[in-house]
Amino acid sequence: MAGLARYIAIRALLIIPTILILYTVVFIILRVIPGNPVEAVLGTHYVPPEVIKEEMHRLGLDKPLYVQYFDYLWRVLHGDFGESMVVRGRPIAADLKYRIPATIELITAGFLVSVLLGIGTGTLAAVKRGSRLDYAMRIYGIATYTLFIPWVGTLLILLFSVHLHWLPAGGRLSASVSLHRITGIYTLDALITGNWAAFADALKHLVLPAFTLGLVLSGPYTRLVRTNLSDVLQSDFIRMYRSRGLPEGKVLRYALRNALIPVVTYMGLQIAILMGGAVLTETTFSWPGLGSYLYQRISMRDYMAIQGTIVVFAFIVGIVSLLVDITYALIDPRIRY
Amino acid sequence: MPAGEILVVEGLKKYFVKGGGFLGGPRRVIKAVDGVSFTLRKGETIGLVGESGSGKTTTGRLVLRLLEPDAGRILFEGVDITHLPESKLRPMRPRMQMIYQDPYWSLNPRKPVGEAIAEPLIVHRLASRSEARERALELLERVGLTPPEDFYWRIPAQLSGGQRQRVVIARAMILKPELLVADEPVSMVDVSMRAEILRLLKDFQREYGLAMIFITHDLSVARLVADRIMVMYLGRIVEAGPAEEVLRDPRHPYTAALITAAPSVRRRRRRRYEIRGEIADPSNIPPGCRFHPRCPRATERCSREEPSLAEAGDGRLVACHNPLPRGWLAKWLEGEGQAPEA
Amino acid sequence: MALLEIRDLRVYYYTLLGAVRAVDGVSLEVERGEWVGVVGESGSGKSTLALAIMRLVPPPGRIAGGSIVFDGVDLTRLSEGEMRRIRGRRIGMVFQDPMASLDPVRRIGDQIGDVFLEHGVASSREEARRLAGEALEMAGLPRDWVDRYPHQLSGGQRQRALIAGAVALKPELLIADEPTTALDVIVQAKIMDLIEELKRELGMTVILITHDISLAAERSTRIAVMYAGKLVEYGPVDAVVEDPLHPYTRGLLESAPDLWGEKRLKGIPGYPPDLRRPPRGCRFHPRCPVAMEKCREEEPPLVRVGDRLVACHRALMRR
Amino acid sequence: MAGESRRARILAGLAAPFRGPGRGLFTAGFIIVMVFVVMAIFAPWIAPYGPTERSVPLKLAAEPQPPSWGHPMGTFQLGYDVFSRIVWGSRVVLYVVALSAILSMIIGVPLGLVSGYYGGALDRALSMVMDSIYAFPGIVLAIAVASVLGPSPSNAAISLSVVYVPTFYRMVRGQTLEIRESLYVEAARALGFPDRVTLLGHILPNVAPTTLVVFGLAATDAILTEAGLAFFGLTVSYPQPDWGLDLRMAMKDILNGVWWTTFFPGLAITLLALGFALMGEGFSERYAIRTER
Amino acid sequence: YYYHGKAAKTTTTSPTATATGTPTGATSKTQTTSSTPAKTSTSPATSPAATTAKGKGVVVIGVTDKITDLDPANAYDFFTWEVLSNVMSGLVKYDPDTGKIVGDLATSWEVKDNGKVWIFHLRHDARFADGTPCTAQNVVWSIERVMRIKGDPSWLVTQFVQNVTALDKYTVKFVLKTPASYFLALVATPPYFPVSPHYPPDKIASDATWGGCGPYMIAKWVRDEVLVLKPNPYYYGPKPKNTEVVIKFYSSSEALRAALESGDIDIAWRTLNPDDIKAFQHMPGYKVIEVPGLFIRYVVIKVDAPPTNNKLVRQALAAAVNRPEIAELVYHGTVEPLYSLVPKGLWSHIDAFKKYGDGNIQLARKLLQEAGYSETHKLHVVLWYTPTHYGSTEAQLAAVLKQEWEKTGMIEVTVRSSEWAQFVNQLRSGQFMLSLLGWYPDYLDPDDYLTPFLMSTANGWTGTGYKNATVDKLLQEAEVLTNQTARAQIYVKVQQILAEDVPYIPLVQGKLYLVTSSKVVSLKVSPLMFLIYSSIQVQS
Ligand SMILES: Nc1ncnc2c1ncn2[C@@H]1O[C@H](COP(=O)(O)OP(=O)(O)OP(=O)(O)O)[C@@H](O)[C@H]1O
Ligand SMILES: Nc1ncnc2c1ncn2[C@@H]1O[C@H](COP(=O)(O)OP(=O)(O)OP(=O)(O)O)[C@@H](O)[C@H]1O
Ligand SMILES: [Mg+2]
Ligand SMILES: [Mg+2]
Repeated sequence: MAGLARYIAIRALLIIPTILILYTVVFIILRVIPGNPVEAVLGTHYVPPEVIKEEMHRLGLDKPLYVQYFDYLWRVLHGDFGESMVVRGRPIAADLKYRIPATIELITAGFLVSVLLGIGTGTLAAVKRGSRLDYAMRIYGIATYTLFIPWVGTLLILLFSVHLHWLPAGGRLSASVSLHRITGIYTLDALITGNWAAFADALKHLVLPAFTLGLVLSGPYTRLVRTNLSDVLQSDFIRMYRSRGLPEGKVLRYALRNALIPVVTYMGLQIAILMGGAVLTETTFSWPGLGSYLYQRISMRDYMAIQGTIVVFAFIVGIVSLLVDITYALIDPRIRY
Repeated sequence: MPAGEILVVEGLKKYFVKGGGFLGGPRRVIKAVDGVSFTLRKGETIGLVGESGSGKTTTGRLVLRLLEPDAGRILFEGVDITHLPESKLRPMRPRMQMIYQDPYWSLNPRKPVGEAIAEPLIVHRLASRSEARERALELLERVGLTPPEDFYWRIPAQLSGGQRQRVVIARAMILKPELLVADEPVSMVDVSMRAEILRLLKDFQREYGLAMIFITHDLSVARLVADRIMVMYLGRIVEAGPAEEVLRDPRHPYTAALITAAPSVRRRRRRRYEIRGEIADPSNIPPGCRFHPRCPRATERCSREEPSLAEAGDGRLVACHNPLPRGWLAKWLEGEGQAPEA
Repeated sequence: MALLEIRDLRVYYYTLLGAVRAVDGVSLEVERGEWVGVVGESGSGKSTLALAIMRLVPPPGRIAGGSIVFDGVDLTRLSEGEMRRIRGRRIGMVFQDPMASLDPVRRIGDQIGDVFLEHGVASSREEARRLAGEALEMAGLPRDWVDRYPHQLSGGQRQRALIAGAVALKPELLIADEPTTALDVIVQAKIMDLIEELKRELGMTVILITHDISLAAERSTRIAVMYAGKLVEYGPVDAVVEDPLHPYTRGLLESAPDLWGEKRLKGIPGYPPDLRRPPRGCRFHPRCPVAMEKCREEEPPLVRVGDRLVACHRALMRR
Repeated sequence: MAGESRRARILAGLAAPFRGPGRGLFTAGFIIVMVFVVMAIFAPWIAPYGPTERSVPLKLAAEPQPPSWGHPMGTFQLGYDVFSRIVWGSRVVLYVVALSAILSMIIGVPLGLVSGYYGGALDRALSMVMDSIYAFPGIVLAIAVASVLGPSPSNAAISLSVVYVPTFYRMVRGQTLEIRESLYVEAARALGFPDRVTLLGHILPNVAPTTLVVFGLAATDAILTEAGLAFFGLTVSYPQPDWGLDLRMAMKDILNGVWWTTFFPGLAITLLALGFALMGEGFSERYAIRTER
Repeated sequence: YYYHGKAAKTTTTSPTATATGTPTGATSKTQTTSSTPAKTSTSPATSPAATTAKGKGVVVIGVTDKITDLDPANAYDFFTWEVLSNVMSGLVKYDPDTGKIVGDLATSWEVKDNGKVWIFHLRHDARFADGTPCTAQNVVWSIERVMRIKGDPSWLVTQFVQNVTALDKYTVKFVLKTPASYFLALVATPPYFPVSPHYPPDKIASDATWGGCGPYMIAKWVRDEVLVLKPNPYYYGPKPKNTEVVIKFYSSSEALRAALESGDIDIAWRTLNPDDIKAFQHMPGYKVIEVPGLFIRYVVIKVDAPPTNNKLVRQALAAAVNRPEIAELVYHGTVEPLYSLVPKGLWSHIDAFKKYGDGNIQLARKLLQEAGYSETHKLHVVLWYTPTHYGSTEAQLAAVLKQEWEKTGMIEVTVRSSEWAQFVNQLRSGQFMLSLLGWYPDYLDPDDYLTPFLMSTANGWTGTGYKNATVDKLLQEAEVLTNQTARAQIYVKVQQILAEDVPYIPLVQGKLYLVTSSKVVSLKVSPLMFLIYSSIQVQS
């Protein structure tokens, strides 16, 4: 177990360079952006130039780039993401704190949907390998991946919100519903407080975005499970199980257990795609998460907000890949750490 | 260096380090080759025999400088090539060639086999493109892939295992090398095909005056081609000598075990010289004599002191504190008495 | 009555490019207590034959005809459920590659334990594990290795664990498909000893599949030689080895290097046929040194010659 | 003789994806992609209206008009013909995607080859950077870069290349590492071949099919990312036609039950992406190449 | 002397904003508020809004706007000002019924020194939400705080006010830098509002909820999610007609619309899509209320670089524009054509651009020919817009303009866009030949629609490069005049010059729309287009 602890510690350390690199890339990109954030905020209102200058000074934007680079880094290390340039005096950390749970709720739900759909379809395909069903599932695996999220989203809204009136077209919670915010993950908060009305409402809001995201991202799982499982089903040890008279159901269970190990690795890669998909999903469904926040702030040139969000994204990527590694190490006895 | 010696190897070592570092898990040092010395004369074939993991392939690759040795010396034609930089080594490479165990993966899967055979001539500017093609066609015919035009443009996937191995041989031979390391060239070839491959190798050897290190785990194959046999165990040579003598009169208990364990149609249900267990993990070599935990003749000394490869008369070398007495095997196989105790 | 009686068995793989006739009209009987060695080149259909007996031929393969009568019951007619009760309990099987034949993510004990639970011998996991420990011991491994994972074992040890699982319920028939090809000679000899010992102790019948005729010859009572999906010769080991009737058997014997045999090696020229389009007549005729006109035209039947079966026009003429 | 065979081999190589396993998928994808390519090339002849031409009387232009004989896919608000804009829009999409895929291939493949073959500090640094970028949501990165450069098709292509260079790099590097350890590369060394010959003659040809598969994957992905960029208005400025942008502009229509203004542009995006995906899939099946996605 | 009436003299009559159920397109000038039933209303039973259960007297308003900063020292956007106007009181305010500036905290005021000194007399019963009395000291402290913090809107104070002092507990005195005829309009803006003494004296408190002494206090504030207002128990004025105002924030107009349809909100305020507004007009159970707008849209033309430095070219562009078509195609009639920079309804407005007509291709072609262009030698122009800042219709506005100009057959238009931040930057540095902009006034006076655009020392931000000494002089004159009629004359003259020189092409004047469920029976909007929360009454 000490081995595992060491392994986790080292993996955790390895997140740092990843975050640093991304931060650097983003920093460079942002600083070559033409456009002055201060002017952008003031917009068409008349503002004397010295006010702009003063504001730039206050925000530290007149310092040399490398100073800004390290200044910000230093502050982030202390949990301070700086102040918004658009909303003066507003700490970015507060915005992030509000939005992170929304994104986490969405991507977790999307993730679950994609994994369940993927494992289901992939298993079907592998078990019925070569059949028409297998072919259909293969097409499913390819085609879902090529769906454009806003398109799927609008079609679902058209069907379930506009025509059937079953589900809301956007947002996270109805105004009529009150919910005590604890974690910010509404379904969870509702459960914690035993607020069933809010739970149902939050879930209703979650269904379409999560399904959209999950459907689109389930394809790779389908394909992965299909190939892995049919490999495993052809492997010698499966024959060994069969030769000992084990029923097919049990054999399939053991096979899945082997086939899903590589799928776990993929989950780590998936996080990037999941978050990318979340940006589009959030926009389509007016979901107040990090993705839509980032997009908004990019157009406002709110450097601090963009930097902060990217660092958080990088953290999420890092933490998820760490979790995946740990899961992997735990479920595969062959891994030595 | 005495005339006629093409290769002299002294105290060769190669340790692989696995793991350690950042995420690698526990650090393990695999002593794949752990002090190997031998000489090879021109036109001679040495059979290098041993169990899986004993370091045969590693030795072969070291000798051709496809791996960097950690210790020891390699003299090729009197030239010390142990630390020769690759640029200096490259012109010498055509003179020493290697044939691999797996004929599929030693051929570029996308290159037509004829091109693969011709390529060395072209790269080393030993022939023009068209001359090289001519030579390649000749060699294809020579190794029995007829009609050669038919085979020239095939890719390896379109050939059977035996045919591929012929291509590999042809490619090595087009450069007329002086030294050949053949790493289990027939172990992945179907039984019925083996004779043909071995015959080809021997023919080329005779023709070019090749010296050859023939690596195999199968003593009965070694017997067919080798003038001398060296038995390797866990990175060391434990016994060496003229082929027939080593096989008929093994002095090291390990050699005896190998010989008596080989199945034979001629001698069915023969007696077996039994040893314990399986070969150790090369990252965890036992102290003293590395064979002692499995040895029926081991004494207390064996667990302390590593025996060195010493002369045992008649050009025989044995690394054992208690070698088996001379000429015991024949009698023992006839069922006379117990295996001699230490 | 023979323990196993195979009649005119045909197993085809129905691929997109045509049916591969991997086993094409094989008849063979195995008496109780025998040790039958099945030899042949790669691709001659040995494994397919073994899998057919277990009714485990993978798709697109199918048993296309013939019967497999085991202890008076035609296995080809059993339901899947009935067949399952025979697998592992009355017929055990050991596979070629011990590295791949164990589930890498489950403990050895659990994998062996399955067989006890499945056939109702053990009623709890604990009991199954205890019995698995005993099985391991029987195969020469420590009892407490039930907790180990396959990757913690060496090749020979894994093969022992596999054998332990295969014989755990003391089956009447053990089919071993090249159990030692991946192992070194010394370990190979020990595994063979183990199978022999178990055979004696449990009164099993053994079918050993190998491409190494020396290995087959060593302990078998009878040898079956396969070529291109056909049984070409079958008979007592001494007779077959000393006086092979079929030219292919002779070729195999002469191309096997033998530490104690001649220091000369012969091969069999040519390559085995494509089993989708086997040659007309005798399948061996393109490679046969003594082929006659008739061999090109007419497929030789498998004929009993003394205590042997052989499928060769030339051999029949000789008698 | 040899020359002829070589030509035959090249032809056979080109025809290879249409034969053997995966040919059905490949051919289907190929047809889909070709349909769009033809559409882009012959847009002026195929599209009944110009991309910004009011195709209905003024009084109908204020509202999207449902599909009809004259307008098989209906019209957008302002009276633009949906079908025509899809036809014209294919030009932008294909231009951006082709340019970005080629750019990222040109940069990613050589870097991956050299990095994987020589290893060392450069390799470690480069992999670290590439892996970090790869682990980051592509569309977010593309949005960031594209909004720096401003909306234009070429800029969108550059932004997409930033995202896909790591994809090519990683795949090629991984393959190179694997092939470098393979016996036939050692064999090349044993034969005394210089690095150049090994790299270009032995490693590159074996990496090439993978590169093509990655190309298919990256193109698929790039189409979707391009649509995403267009969706956020980062490829062209409206009223220039681009599918993603049209979809975005029409999203407000759905609440009024107007489906055709979003449905058809979205369908075009998905179909074209599907075309490339099928080609990639067919190709990878043909050459038995496994991919991460 | 210090009468309410005095105020009337120095300030404006403004377009009166009222709530009416309006038939499509028709601007109603009715002064009546509220209770006019929507023309299309139906029984509440079919309204989805009726299905949600809320507390009695609770009003839920949905917006896509954001509250940037609850601190008036830094807030500088429409919606935040609206909220601040409802939770705080200023010295004066606009009367929603008459549109005139009337006293609020101040009961009366005097102007001295030719408009350089202003003295306000405060009422004695004003209190903050926690019961603390609101005195002259609070007023002075708050305004000085704004001047000290130098937040975004602080120039509205610092540009004009020399100093501010409390003469006694209930008297405040301003000394201005120069006389400003429209000072009362300035005093009605949030930077002049007294804030609770809890605010930090020299720091912005973006999420502060202490508020001021207006009709409401902030009960709950979750950024980007919800703002809940409860009546200020100490408010001196009439009690609000509701017991609670909940403001919900939506990220898109689609979501806002959906929220109204599902009954999540009672009122959808800024900003629904024109399509949605149109849809609601036909939907039973909803009322669409039109608010005449102060918001104007126009094209900025760069006059100091070719080809648009040619007046003929500019006039041609102005002539080709078809405003009714734009209003219909792009905005579905939710805006009105605008023929001047001064919006219709504000005093001194004239339809200066009417002389070019609408979509006057003939004239445009003639002017272009005069300028030397032809069908073969086309005028190439680039039109810039910004895609999100003015809503998603902006791209369509650009598209329609392109169409209209190209209709002349002698113009080729390239449309380009860039994100707001960059747009503003490029705009200021004069990089755009033609660009689309909008303007919302800081204070309600024609001056705020002309000086920032035409005064050469003040119009740098538009990048037009327009400079006309006559205009500069006229505008300066008007600023210090206190006689409205005299000022109006000057502004008319300026508008005529504007139409002649065409540095801008006015396009449309925004109307704002409120869509409410039929449960909402009355509401009022102030002349600044702020929704007056206390006027909203709902039926349960
Ligand atoms: N490149 C390498 N990196 C790490 N370990 C290696 C490497 N090559 C060989 N080894 C290890 O060195 C030991 C000797 O390997 P080698 O291949 O030389 O044995 P061998 O005698 O050829 O065995 P075989 O009969 O299986 O081919 C083995 O334990 C092997 O795992
Ligand atoms: N799943 C399959 N699909 C198609 N053909 C198959 C399949 N499995 C085996 N075959 C073919 O059937 C023939 C017999 O195969 P089988 O594995 O039984 O031979 P074998 O004698 O066991 O060979 P080896 O010594 O290589 O194990 C071969 O030609 C093989 O190519
Ligand atoms: Mg080896
Ligand atoms: Mg087999």
